[in-house]
Amino acid sequence: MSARYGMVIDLDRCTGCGACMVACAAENNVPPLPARATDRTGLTPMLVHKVNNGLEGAGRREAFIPIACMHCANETPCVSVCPQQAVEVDKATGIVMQIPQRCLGCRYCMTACPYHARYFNWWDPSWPPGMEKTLNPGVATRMRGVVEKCNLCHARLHTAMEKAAAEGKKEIEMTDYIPACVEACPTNAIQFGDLANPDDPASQAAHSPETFRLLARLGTEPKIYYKSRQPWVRALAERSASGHATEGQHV
Amino acid sequence: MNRHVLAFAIGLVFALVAGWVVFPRVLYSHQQQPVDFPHKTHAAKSGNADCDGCHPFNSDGSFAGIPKNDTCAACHTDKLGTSPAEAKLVDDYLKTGTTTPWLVYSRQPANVWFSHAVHVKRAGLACADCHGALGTSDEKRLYEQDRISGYSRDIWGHSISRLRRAPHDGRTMSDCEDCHHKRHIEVGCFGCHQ
Amino acid sequence: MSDLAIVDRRFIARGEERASTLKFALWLAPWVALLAFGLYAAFLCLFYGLNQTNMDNRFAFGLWIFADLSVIAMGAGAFFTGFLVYILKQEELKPVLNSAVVVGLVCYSGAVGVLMVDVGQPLRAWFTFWHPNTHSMLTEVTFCISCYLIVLILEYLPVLLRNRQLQKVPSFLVFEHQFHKLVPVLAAVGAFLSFFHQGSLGGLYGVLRGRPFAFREHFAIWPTTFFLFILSAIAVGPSFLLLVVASVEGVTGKKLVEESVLRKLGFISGIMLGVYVAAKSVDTLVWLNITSPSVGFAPWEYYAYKPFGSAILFSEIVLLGLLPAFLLIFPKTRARRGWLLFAAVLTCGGVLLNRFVLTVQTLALPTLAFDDFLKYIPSWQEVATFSAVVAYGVIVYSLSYRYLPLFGHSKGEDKHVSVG
Amino acid sequence: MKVSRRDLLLGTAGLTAGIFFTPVPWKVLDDVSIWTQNWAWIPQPPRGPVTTKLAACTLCPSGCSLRVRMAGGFPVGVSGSPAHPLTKGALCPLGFAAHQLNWHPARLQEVRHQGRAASWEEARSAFEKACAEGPIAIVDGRSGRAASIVLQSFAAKHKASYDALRNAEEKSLAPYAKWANVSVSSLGYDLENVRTIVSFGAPLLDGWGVPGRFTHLWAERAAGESDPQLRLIQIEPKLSRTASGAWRWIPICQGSEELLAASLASVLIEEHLVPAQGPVPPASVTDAASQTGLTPAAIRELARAIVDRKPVLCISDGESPAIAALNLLLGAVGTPGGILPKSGHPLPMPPASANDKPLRAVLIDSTVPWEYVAPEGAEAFRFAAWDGGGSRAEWLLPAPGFLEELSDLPSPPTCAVATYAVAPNLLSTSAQTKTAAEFLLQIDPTLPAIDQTIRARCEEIFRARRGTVHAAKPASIASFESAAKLEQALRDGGVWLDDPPAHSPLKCSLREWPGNSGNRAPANWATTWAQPVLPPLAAKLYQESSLRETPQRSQS
Repeated sequence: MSARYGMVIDLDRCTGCGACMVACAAENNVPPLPARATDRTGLTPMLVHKVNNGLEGAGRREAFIPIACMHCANETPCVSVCPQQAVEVDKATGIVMQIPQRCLGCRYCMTACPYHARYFNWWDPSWPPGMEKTLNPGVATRMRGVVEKCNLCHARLHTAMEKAAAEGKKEIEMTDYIPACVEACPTNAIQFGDLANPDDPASQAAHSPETFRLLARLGTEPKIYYKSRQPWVRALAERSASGHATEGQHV
Repeated sequence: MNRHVLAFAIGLVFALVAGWVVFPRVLYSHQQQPVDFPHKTHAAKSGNADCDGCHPFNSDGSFAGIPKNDTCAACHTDKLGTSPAEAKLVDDYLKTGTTTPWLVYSRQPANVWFSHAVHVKRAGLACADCHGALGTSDEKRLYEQDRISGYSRDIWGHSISRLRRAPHDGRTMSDCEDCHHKRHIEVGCFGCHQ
Repeated sequence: MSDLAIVDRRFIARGEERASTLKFALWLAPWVALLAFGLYAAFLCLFYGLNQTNMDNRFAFGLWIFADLSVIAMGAGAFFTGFLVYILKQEELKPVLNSAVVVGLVCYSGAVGVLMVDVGQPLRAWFTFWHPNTHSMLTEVTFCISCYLIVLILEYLPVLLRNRQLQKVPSFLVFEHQFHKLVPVLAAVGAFLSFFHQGSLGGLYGVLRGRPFAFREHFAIWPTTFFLFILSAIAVGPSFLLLVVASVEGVTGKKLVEESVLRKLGFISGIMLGVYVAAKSVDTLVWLNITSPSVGFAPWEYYAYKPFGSAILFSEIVLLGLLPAFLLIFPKTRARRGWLLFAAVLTCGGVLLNRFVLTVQTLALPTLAFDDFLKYIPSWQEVATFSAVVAYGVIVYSLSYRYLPLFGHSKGEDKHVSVG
Repeated sequence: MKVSRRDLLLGTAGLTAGIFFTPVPWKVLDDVSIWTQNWAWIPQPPRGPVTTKLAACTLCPSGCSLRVRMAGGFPVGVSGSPAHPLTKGALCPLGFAAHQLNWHPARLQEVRHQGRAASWEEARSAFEKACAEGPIAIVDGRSGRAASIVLQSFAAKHKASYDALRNAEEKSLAPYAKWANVSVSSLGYDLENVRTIVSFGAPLLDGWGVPGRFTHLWAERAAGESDPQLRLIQIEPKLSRTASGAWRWIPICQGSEELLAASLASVLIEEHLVPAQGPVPPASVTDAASQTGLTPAAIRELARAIVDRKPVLCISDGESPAIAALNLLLGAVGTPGGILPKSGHPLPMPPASANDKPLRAVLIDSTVPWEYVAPEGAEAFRFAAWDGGGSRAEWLLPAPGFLEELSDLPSPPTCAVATYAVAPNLLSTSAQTKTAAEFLLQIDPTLPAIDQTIRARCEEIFRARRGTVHAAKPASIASFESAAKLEQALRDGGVWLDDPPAHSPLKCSLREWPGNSGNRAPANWATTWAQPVLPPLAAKLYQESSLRETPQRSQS
């Protein structure tokens, strides 16, 4: 069994509600950080970027681009740089995984990632008294000084694997393994599946012509695909040299 | 000159003794189980010799681990014998309804995902393959805890040098890796980490 | 105070006149204070975590990495001088060899120290040796630097043992004497190791295919920056050594080495700088016209953000590269001490700028179309921690100068001039 | 023999050399790194089996169905239940972290009087005193619940006035209720059959109505299409996320919505785009143009676009008679794809009785404390699980938190089909907390108890023999042999949905075109919050992303 899990995100369907971010944080025991935390020191394994077409007045439009780890399949930038094998591409699933317990916090992988999808624990995690009772079993909390990122809710994969094993199956049911953000999206903008399986709807969607990937020309073969019918969104995401960089998007 | 060698040698020997003999004794703290539990006797008296009589799998495939009080209460509604251990169990825990604070010899840290279902049901390992004779002996084992790492001594194994170990002595990451390697099973980091 | 002065005197080599104890103490005091302050800042970072710094997820590397890269480049004088003296038999450089070793030791140990504060989990740093990822430039750096640090300590040992008091121990004397035979070997090993980690420090950025501003074409397994860093380090090492010696002469008001030695250093620096500038220019042209456009990044975008305009590229290559190279190679300018020092300063500036561009500008530049150009100003904790390294350097060098025969005894017993 | 300095030196050398041939340095090195991986001060999740339970969210009137993962008796994860006929498994961002709310630092732990700790007895005697002196009002932040019946009957018995708070969505339905003389809660929008929606600033894609209901429609029929089946025309000064997702965005000047509505109406009439009926709007296109900032041509063009695809429905943000009148003109009232009365509404509620005498005291039962501001001079008894710190209250009375209260959920606002569900209390409440209903029941035990009301309502539904219960799989009422079975199904997380309404037309009589009602709806929680009591994770993520304007952000 050698799956290649990936996503197809329909940007036209994204209303930027942020449900995916909250669901992701809750699933992965991301702590609420001190008030000093900003959009540059926070922990947002799933982060929705707000972008616009650069026009003013009635012609102006905004769109939202959810960005998690792209799980690059080729020359994965973060894997080759890690000095102590805290990052690796899982052979069985294609998931790019970050092991906080191995990480020494040198942050080299963060400089290597063109999508800024990796986050450093600048603070020790802490919760208001009693709230630690609500932590999700199956996901270990991280300590300060290590890097973390989206790992496609592998805790849910573990649960699915255990279920399969208990039922004497070798393969998991895809219905048992749905990442939190996919489950949370109120417009079903995110399709998740095994891109290596031609019968998987997500795989078919991913390989259809209207999808694209961020910074595809870097050749890292991301496994998160996007689609949009709006040319300006495509232009943005594909980073045509004209680059409608949005000012004031880190207000 | 000899005198110098002697001085050096004394230091050396001192270090070796301290390191090999004293250190392991200092490193681990010793605790008694809240209640002495003779596995062998229970297996005999209760009539179910197989482990899953008291350590079953949950419906969702997860492993129940150490039984809850109600499992004990099934037989020990009241004292059956005269052993002080049983008296303690019944009076202090079963009657008061406080969960017995068993010490788990093979407890792995939170960042480890170990699925009994995968190892027992799919790979078909026997309990004793990892837990040894635990279930078939009445030995009252001490629970030894590493003062620095907080792990049970069973994780590192009882030989401080980890040389010449019993087959199921030690449950460190490299032990898992060795076993997987022997069986040609390839799991990445996330095979066992969470 | 007075008996302290007596002790102090005891350690100073016979026949060496050094500043009075009080004067020396006054000189050290501010540096010690700075060191203490820096250590306090470092403690804050270790105890409370890196939230004490102004680094963030986007600026994951900051002042410290820039400092490390620069400091290690400056320290390159140690291995290169050793290499020149023992492998290429450039005997006339022997007088500066010991201070080259001290400078190297200071730079490398300082860099490693800062690195230990910079990583989030220093207590796990040894995993790199236990589970090394052989594909990572950082692994290469870690291995080489730690090995070379040991080499430097070994090279420093004989210098240390020639202290007046320590020499009283006969076995030490014997040891030091035997040790001499080893020195050329050490020099060779040091040179070898240094080539690699200087290079892999450059590789660190050259391999980042996610950062087209830093990514470079590869030769064999290494990006061009690997070789450029070796060249630039070799070029700047002697210049920095030259500046150190000159400033020591300035502070102590003594003539420590022949002017010719300094000129020699300058000349070597100039030649290497020339080679480096040439290579760097070719590399830049290839990168601007082929490497970067091929992944969809138009080079002009990199320089669209003030103050990081194309001026930075110009000054890196021409103002702080070509110009000092000329000044150092051209005999007339090299002969004039003023020009010599000026050129050395420019050389150091050029390499510093190069390291700055690679570490800081790389991270500031956007990669995604909807990123913006980022700003980062180090926190006082970062600055203080870094300044601690400077203070530490000054202190170690001052002590070594005072109590050890860095430049050989003024009554030139050359045969005893110690090793590098 | 005396030990010389050199002996010690060599001894130490031997010691140091020797120690490296023992486990000490290596084991310690290893253990110390393991220690950094399991720092005692970093909490770790509970161990033990995880069970999944169905429940319902009581944080807002939408009453979304939840799938709650429980471990060790506590909720460790929340997600939407796909069985819910309206939300189809959608939740708002807050829902996904709501299970953390009970441990929110702002959680009310004890009775507080004038900011100081007090006892329930004191609160009770104070309230009884106030009742005796009168007049008092009872404010219900969530009308239509079984608890509301308790509040209402208490009000009725003690000559108090009962006042139901309405959110922006309900307010937008108020004019039709007034004109047709029915209760607001009996009206809803038939969004499923609309083909053109003209939204006057209503945040349709930003937490409006029931999560998932409109967003699903929009995603399936509109998102990204150049010529969508469902045309969404957003008329709003600023580019909101709804405007971004709209088919067309018409930016107009702040507060000129109703004038634009009137001018649109006049264009529709004079261009015979609609059958002329009802009062004639006074507005002229030219002065509308001057005030809205649109050109007259643009307004005429907009009017034609509106009626291009019918049925068309206008939705206002809060109460706006002028926009309601435009809907009347467009024939969007009482017709499919318009405003419909819920058929066979099973939950008769006596109408709210407001009085304008100065109040002695007011009892507020509201989950969002900062929403309602008690009138000056009235002693406020505010029930809340969290202290939003928002508005004044003499008495802060700790109410049960998330999943801690047995409650029931009448049809959510804007829903055109009646629904009914029960929110079970998965968590036991602490001794300190009390609901307003429990408080009043202690004062007057003759009031109808909560579970009695729930049972009565289930029986009513069972008797009506209409609709379907949506659980794991839908089951029609007919398939239940007893009301008790039905109640059990609902208590286990099922949701009853009435059959689609038999379109009984809504008789609205309107004499003249309504003037400009100044009242603006309160903007939603995300854009203006006094002191939000959000799940820490939600608050965190809005702080750590550019997704929403938070107080800190809007300043910077």
